[in-house]
Amino acid sequence: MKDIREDIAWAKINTDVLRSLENPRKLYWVILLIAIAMIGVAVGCEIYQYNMGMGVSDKNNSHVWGLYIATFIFWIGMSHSGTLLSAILHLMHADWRKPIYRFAEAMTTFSLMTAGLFVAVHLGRVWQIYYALPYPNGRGVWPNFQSPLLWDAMAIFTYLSSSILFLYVGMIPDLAICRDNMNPGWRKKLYTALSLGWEGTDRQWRNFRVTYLTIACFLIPLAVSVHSIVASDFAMSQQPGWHITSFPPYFVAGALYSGCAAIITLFIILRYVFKFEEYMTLPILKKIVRLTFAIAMVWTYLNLIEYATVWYGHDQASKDVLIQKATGVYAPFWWTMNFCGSIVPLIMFFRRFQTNIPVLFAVSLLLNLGMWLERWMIVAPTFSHGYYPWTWDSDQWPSLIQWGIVFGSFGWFTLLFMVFCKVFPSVSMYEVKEMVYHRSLATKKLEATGKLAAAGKGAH
Amino acid sequence: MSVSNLLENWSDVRHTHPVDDVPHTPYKWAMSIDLDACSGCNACSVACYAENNLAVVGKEKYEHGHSMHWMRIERYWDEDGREFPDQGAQFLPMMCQQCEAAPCETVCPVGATNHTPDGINSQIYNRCIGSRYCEANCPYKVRYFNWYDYPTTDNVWPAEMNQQLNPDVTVRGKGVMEKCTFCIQRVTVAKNNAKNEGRLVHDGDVQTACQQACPTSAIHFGNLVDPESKVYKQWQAQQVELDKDEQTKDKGTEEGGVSPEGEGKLRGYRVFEELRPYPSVMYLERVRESDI
Amino acid sequence: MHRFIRLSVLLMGLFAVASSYAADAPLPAPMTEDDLGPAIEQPIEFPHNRHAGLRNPDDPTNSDPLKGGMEINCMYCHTFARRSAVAGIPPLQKCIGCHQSIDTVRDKPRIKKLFEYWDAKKPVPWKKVHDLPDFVRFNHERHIKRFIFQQNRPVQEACGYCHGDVKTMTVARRSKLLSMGWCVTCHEKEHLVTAEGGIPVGNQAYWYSMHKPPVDPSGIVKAKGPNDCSVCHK
Amino acid sequence: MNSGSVKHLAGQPFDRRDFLKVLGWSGAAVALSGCGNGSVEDGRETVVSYVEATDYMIPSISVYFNSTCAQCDAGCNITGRIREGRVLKLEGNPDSAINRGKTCGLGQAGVQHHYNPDRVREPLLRSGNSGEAITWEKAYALIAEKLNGVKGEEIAFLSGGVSGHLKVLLGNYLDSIGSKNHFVYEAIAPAVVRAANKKSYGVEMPRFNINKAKVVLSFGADFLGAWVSPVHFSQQYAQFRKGVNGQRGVLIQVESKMTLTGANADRWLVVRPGTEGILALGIIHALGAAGLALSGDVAAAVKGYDKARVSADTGVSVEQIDKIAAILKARTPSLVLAGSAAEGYAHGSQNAAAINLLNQVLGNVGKTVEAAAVVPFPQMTPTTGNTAALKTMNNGLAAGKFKVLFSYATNPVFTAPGAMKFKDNMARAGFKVAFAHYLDETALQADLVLPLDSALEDWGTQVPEYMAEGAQINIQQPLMEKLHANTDGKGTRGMGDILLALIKQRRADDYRKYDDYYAYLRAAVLQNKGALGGGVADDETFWNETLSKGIIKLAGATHALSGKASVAGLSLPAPAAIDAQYPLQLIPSVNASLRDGRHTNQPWLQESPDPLTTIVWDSWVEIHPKKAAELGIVEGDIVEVSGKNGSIKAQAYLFPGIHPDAVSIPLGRGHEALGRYAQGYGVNPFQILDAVYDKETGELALHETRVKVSKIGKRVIVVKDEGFAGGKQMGKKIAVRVSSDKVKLSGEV
Amino acid sequence: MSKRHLLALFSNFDEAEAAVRELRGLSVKGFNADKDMIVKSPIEHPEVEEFLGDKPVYVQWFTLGGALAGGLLAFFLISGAQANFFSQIKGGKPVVPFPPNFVLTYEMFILGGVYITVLGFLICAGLPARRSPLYSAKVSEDQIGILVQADEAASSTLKAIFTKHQALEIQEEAGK
Repeated sequence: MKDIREDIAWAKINTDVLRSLENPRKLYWVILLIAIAMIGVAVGCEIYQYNMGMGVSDKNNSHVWGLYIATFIFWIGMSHSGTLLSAILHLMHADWRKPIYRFAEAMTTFSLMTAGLFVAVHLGRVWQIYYALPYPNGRGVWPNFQSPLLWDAMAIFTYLSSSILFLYVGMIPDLAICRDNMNPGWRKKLYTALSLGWEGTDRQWRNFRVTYLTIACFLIPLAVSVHSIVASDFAMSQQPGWHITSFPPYFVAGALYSGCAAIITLFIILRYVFKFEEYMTLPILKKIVRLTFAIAMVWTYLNLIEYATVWYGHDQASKDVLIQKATGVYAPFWWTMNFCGSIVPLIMFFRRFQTNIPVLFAVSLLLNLGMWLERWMIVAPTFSHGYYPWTWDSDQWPSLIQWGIVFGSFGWFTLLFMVFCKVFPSVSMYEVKEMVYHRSLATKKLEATGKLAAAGKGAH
Repeated sequence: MSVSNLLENWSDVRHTHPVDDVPHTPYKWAMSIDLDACSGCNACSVACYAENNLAVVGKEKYEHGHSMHWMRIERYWDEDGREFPDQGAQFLPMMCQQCEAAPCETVCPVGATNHTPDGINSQIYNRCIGSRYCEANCPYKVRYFNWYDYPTTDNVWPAEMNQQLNPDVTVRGKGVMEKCTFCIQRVTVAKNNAKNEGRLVHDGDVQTACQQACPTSAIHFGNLVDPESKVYKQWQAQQVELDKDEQTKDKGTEEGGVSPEGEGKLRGYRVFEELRPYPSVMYLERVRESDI
Repeated sequence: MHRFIRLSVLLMGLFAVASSYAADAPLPAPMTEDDLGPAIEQPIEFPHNRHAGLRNPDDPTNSDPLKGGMEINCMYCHTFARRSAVAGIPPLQKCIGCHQSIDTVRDKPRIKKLFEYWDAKKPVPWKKVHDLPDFVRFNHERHIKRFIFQQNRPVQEACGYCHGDVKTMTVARRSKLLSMGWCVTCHEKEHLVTAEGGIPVGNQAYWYSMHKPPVDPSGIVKAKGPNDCSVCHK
Repeated sequence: MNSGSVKHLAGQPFDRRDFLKVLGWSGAAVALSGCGNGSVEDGRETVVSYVEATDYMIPSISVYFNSTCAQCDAGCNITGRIREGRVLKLEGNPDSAINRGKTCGLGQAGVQHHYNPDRVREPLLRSGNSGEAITWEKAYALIAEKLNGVKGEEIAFLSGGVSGHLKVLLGNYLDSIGSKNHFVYEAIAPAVVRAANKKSYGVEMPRFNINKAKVVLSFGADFLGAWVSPVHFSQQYAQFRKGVNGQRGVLIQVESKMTLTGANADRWLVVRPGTEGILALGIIHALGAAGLALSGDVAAAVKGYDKARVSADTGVSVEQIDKIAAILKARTPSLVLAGSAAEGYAHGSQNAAAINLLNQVLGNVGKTVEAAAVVPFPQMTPTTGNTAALKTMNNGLAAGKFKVLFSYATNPVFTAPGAMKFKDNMARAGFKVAFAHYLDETALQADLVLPLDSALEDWGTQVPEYMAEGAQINIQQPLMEKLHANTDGKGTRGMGDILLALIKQRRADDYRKYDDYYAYLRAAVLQNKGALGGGVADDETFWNETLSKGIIKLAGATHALSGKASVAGLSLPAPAAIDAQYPLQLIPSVNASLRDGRHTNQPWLQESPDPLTTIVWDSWVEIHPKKAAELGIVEGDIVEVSGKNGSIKAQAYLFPGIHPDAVSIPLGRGHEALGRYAQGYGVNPFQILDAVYDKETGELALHETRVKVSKIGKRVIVVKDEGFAGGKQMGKKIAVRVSSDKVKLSGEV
Repeated sequence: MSKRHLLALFSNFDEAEAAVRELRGLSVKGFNADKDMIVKSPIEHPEVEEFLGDKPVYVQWFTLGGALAGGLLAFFLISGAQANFFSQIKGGKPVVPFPPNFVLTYEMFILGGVYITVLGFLICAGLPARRSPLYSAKVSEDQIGILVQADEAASSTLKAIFTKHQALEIQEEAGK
């Protein structure tokens, strides 16, 4: 079975994708409404927290971080799959990525935006957040460049703006298509402005290709650095359970993992909501699933390595944290995390489940749950079992305020994502055309060698 | 011009503290606490509340771990499972250890906590944005966060009680991290007075609130680079060196250490020395009579 | 091709220069008229120019008090400044002490008002002109000790660093920025390190900053002001 | 910042008495805006200024004045830090022989007593169930009216311990109204020990030189916590630990429930409750067996107390008794202390006598037990008292003997054993006047509540009961202007001023020359200038010096100690058999901060963790883990502790430092009144105490209540500082202990 | 002499290629294939460039410059800021510590690279561009467009070539 129908007409690609900007299924609106309701919850919680102080999130003096930081890492991690699909696979000429990379890249952007919110939500004095920005100011002081949090901010800013640029640059030809096909109205004006007068001239394409490739090249080390820096928030600290050298690769693997799982989820949703069955085909899904499975195994390996190094190391404090994870109050979550992260993906090993949409949907959600728990299990147990026994505290349980904001962040992400998909083509039209073109060309060559018949360079 | 500044002071900006050289001159504030004298009576802790405008958070918030005691008295029992603790309890006053290489300092995104030239880990409340990374990275967990707005909304200082507040210490609003400062407001006054008189601060010019209150005089505070100071003498006598992560005396005898067994074991130690924060507080081990 | 290389080199140079400038402690914008503090309505419009202003050059004996000032030392009235971190405001007694015996101006409305307060034994509710946030602790005593008593700078110059040219004002008005960056620009300058009598004391230079102070061949040590955050913020 | 009302200062001749007023800026409010950005706008805030100033009135510069801590009776001398007319902090006065510049947590919290928002601010007259604010004039008139026609013996004056000129004045007042009924009641006082000391040594409170002793054997004397003069003893303890020539003092603590002192002991010995005396005699027996020469009658008296029997009675092992005897014999001088754990039984006097006997046998009297200096003014020495006095008065009240009742500095409604039914009996008095700082439980029962100045705004003198070195009279002087001075005849007043006003109702002529208590005090001190060490100094100088020092140190003669061991009347009952219905002994424990509960409304003390359990803001029931396991109790279980006189419910805390047959509940909490920080926190174990009295002195036997403990099926989280690890170091090197033979203390600085 | 634009649309790359090749070989006065011919296509098509001849791309130089400038900016800004007067010791580390500065330099290296690359792209590709005089939405759909400008005299020749190569449609700029 082929990744995509090769005889699909280019004009049909245009109409199919452009249709997604106009009339999605009703489910789209349902999702949108739910998302807005979820944001409402989070906004309410945040307003309350802002007015009362961080205390309402029910952290305490030895346990100063909670779900906010865990969820922050989760969203940062989520963003990595976009880069994986759009940049890494682009460089590797895996053209099956073409129908799906656009939404993955959008996911990158929006999950980064969501993650950024958590930085703010988590601050005790969010109204002073500008203290952390490096700009010349009337106080004559700079932020502390030694702090991994600042690296974080820098990395996320770089990543977010680069991703947006990458997304945007890659979308310019498609925006031109939208411009050409839209009825006059605000959208047409928007597309006209955004497409920058793109006409697909040879000069534009030539520079476009180099630019696109260059940014892709930059994005890969950037993505790796972003999550290693997030890992540094922990690995650079001195706390048992955090100060682990394998954290950066472990975090990157976890990031790719949760991102891939999220791509499967969104793939399934988009495919249905926007009627993209023609482009988001099951063979492509299968490829993603296989990729996810591979990453799951990498993650499992790194996870076990982390346990093993702690277990065989001399650091009793770290070991105690590990034991506490497995046997203490966090044990249910820790075991669920391991189950979801390492056992559940085994389902994807079986071919018949690789294209089974309901199963994959469930699996992808479980994987995401596992990955979210992973982040929580990195953050919390160290606090309740750190170096200093006097301050050990097992009663720390996140308050509803924390849960509410975490919950709402999913709504925020969904809202951004769904609005994006409605406003911008979530399938890259020109690249699908390229894919169809090259595939059909290859097929023809194959046929030609078979039939020894000369053929032209392809029709549409 | 900053680049020339950078190049001119290159060797200065590349110093590693405290291991490269004498860490601070002419002041390095340090403490020593004799656990054998400490009776665990909590006077130091209350004195700290009085001196540093600490918020009383009340029962409910205390339950949630929001207490603000910069100095807490920890009580440890034997761990050998005896029926009765017949050699008593072990009390340990624990406050900010004013580490020379403080794990909290590097991680603050805004630089609200820095090392002062005289060796105190300063906390600048008005700079703090409340990321709480410092506390996350503190091995001693001695930093306290203002989870609520105690000065105003929580009615911690009702109308008359606020008159007790020490005007030399800023009242902290919500979202700010705070901790023991070695009573830096007192240190500053002593330093200013000394400067006005063209001299250095003498031992005894400045006492921390806890030291001043301590009924058993278990706490000593002073200038570690002043050979006349009690603290310096105590550190010397106990062979505890600021810039070591393992004291020579604790090594085996063949490496020049004092034998850990037998008479003459020195009592000085620092908590979590091996984590290399180079804490400025030396504790003296508690002694228990062997003949009874 | 070459123009692109040139362009790149140019850009790099630009960035390097820009960055090193930016990294310097930022100089606050030069004082403009708008940066002046607001004109403040005080209970009594105290004429600083009459008290501290320069004498009328045409009349060295100052026989006509309506012209020129009296060149009264700032610290004659603001006595707390040299003894305390807080300058405070002179007690009413101080004003009365002189004005009791100055009959010529006794009937002026401002002086009448002054005596009204005195008779009622009520302090004058002066308004703060140079207000700093509550978390900033500026130490008047140290600055005065250093610049006036150790380095023998003229009083009005030393006070004027922060308070501006008060002798030309009637009601004092803030004329300096008084932001942290503004304070820092001064602390960044290298000032003579002196103790009483102008002699450097030991390694006193280290009292102020982590940087080793440069010593010029004649042995004069100059060091920057304290750069320790906790000096002002506690 | 410093905005607010400004005190005008002009036109007053300055003397020391007015220094507070001159400090000015009284009540200047402080900004709470803290470290937020705040408003920094020129011309928004008013600068606080003086009308007139004196030399030392420099804004931001603190001044320090000496006074005396009134938080307990130990009489520590304090120095108050005063800035802009507000007292900010109390420190110890370094010149004091008692506390040598040190303070305890309780003393530190003195400012919170002063600034407490729940202080009574105006005289209150009962009208129905509420109080109506009246003027002082009216209040005085009312008292005069109520006393009119009432016979002297129908007036009772109940107070806490009083001393100094206030005692003199009070005596004179009672004299003027013809009453001899002055009852002194301190709920927690070493009354039995005082009596036993009087018998054994000839004085009630000798000096204990802990610092000179090489071994201290303490039978439940919590001298580091709440016993007699803890700050003084703590300093002695520190010296004792450093030792002479590096020989570190050894502390052995014998008690049934671990006190703070027990927690610091080299050996903490748990004994069956009430058998302290038996152990003391057992040790004497063992000493004799070890070769210490015992006088004949002593030997005879301890004859029956061989190790085996003593061990069986007390639960202390034979080896331990031997070891104690050996160390006591080897290291002299030693010091044996009888504390509250020993005295709290029906045979408390016997226990204390046996313990004192041990001191005598060891020859410590005259070495570590010395006669204390006495103030040469017997009329000023402290009057002490305990429950016996309260009992007498209570009986009188019950019999309807008293028509007018005054109550000052004591809170019997809260602290009297429930079995006394004091509250009900108090209602029988026709007119009840309470002099109070807070509306405490007793004040709530009064008909007239007269608000008192805090100790930081009142004048006074005080003579400590326990004299550290030489005799001293402590001066108490205001550290700032009255917080609640009210111009319209309300506001708070000093106790001395009130007494003076009252006495003027009777003896106007004698007291006309004293405008107020200050004048009285000044005159009284100056009158005895010579005796007080004034020498030839003129009055003004001497007075100012006295105030500036805050202490009048006197050479003071000492009573002679009678060092002879006497065993007359010494007989100890065998340990009581376990009561099947109430199998556990209730030990009400005295917390160093909260004591009898008068300080519970000071939030620093509420939030300052109990040193041993680290519990805050609540009461708890200490149970030994073994017993708890037997009863199926875990930490946080709400348990009902019930005895013959009622029951209370509190959270259980599993505590290894208690005898398995005992439970302990701290005193001081469980207020129904007193203020926002006290009300509704914890339970009051005074309520369920059995009315058992010491056979000799008639004082309440505090530890003689027997209870049973049962779960009620509710569980709470115990609010405490101790974390999840429960006081374990988990193998980490945090609080380290070393055996004394491993260290050489003489090498230390 | 005025020039006129012609846009020819092809449905097939082969035909378009043939047309281009012919145009390049053409030597007509008033038409220079290197300058006056623009090929528009709906997809990125590297082969087109081959037959359009060697046309260099300079975006990578922007990239290099941007990346280096970003890195330098970061390092100097950060080190300079750390070493200036308000240098504070933190955690016992040197005032100018290398590892964190390298991390930030790395990030700024990428940031500068990406930003300047995009800038370079816009400059090199001439974007934002004004719309060319002749445009067909078909070009963004599925057809190849060849836009030429030539003297009116040459236009008929060109038209003939387009027709020869089976142009689907030939648009002509409105005559003047």
